[in-house]
Amino acid sequence: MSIKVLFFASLRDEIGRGDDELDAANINTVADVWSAVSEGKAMPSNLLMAVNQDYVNADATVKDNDEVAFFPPVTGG
Amino acid sequence: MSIKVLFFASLRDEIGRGDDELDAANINTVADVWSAVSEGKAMPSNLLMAVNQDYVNADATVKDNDEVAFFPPVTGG
Amino acid sequence: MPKVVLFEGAFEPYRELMAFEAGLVQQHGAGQYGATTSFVGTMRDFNEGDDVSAMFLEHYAGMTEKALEKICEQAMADYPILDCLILHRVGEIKPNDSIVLVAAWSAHRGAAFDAARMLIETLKTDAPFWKKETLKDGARWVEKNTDG
Amino acid sequence: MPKVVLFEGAFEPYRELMAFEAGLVQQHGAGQYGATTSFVGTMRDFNEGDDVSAMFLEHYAGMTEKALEKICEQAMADYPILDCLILHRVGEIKPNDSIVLVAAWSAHRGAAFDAARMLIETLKTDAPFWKKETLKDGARWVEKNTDG
Repeated sequence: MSIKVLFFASLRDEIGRGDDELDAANINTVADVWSAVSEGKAMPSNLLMAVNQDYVNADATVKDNDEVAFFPPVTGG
Repeated sequence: MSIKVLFFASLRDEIGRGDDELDAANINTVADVWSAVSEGKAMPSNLLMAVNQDYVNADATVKDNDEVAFFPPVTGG
Repeated sequence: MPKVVLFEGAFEPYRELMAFEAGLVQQHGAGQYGATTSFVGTMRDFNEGDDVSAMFLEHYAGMTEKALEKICEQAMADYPILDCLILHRVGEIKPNDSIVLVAAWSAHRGAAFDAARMLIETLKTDAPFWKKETLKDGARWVEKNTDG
Repeated sequence: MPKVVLFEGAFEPYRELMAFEAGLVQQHGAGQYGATTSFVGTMRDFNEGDDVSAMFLEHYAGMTEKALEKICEQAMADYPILDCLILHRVGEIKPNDSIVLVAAWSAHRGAAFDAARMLIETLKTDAPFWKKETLKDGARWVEKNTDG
């Protein structure tokens, strides 16, 4: 399964990159994606997540070719 | 005592004039002014009153050369 | 410094706001406010279920300006705002004409919203203006404002 | 129809508002709204006690526009408003630059105020934007917005 993963703002700085192409088996949920890309880092409690540009929870399912994004609380306006 | 009296909007239409020069003795309060100019008409419960362009109550005192205004609820904005 | 203006003819509320804001920046320097809330009241062509083709806005010259200035002072005292502005039309007006603009500038949005709301609500109860609507078959005084 | 625009360079919020409003009158006819509330967020040169000389506004191209459009749809569903507008700056910005405008048009002022407030509050929690401030000695991500 191929997943495009995006990181924004301070999380991108922490993770050390802005995007990732995840190509792995055994990926069912957004939480699985996080585990696969975060090198063991616990999921921050205020982390925001989106699949194909819609907000979701960590237990949302992902499928092949989805775009999954992780980012910190937003600070626009 | 000489008092300038003003009426606005629907009240002016009802009273039949926009202003009055009141020249009378025994005038102590705004209520007295109303009695002297309204030809026995009872004071409307929602009547607004001003002396020298500041809102007052009916029992506010008036003095020589004051400008007293009576008007209905305001509807600007 | 708060400003109050009555207009006897049509006025463009946002152009006036922009001009006032330019003065604000000149007076206080750039970057001093983060939030501006403005409200513009525009003449509708309907009210209470009737078509309204024109309106006359009567005021009490002298007291009206004084009342608006007091409302600005009260807003400056009650909210942490940098400045505020009230513009109001008087005389004969047509549908789609601007009637009123109120605006408040603050560091944060809460105060800007609260102050702008207070400005228009207080204007609606305290400022000596009276609307007379022209209908198809005559004219009528508006007896009270709609609730905010 | 609600409109959402992201600007990569400086924009003049009230000129954009006036242009949108002209389209509104053309679309619906004159006299259809009586109340417009707008909020403009402007970059301050101070935050959390520090001087801020510049700011970078990051966004998530695609999702940001989608999130703003959803906020507009929600406002149109939740309040009796005729229309609404959201404009937001992205990229490098300087003190006194406009960051955001939200505006709502309605028959009455209550709905216009409530909808404008909802637009900016929801934008502040839901729209993917992140501010990075340039200070004298480095840069920092803004961690959370101030309360409304």
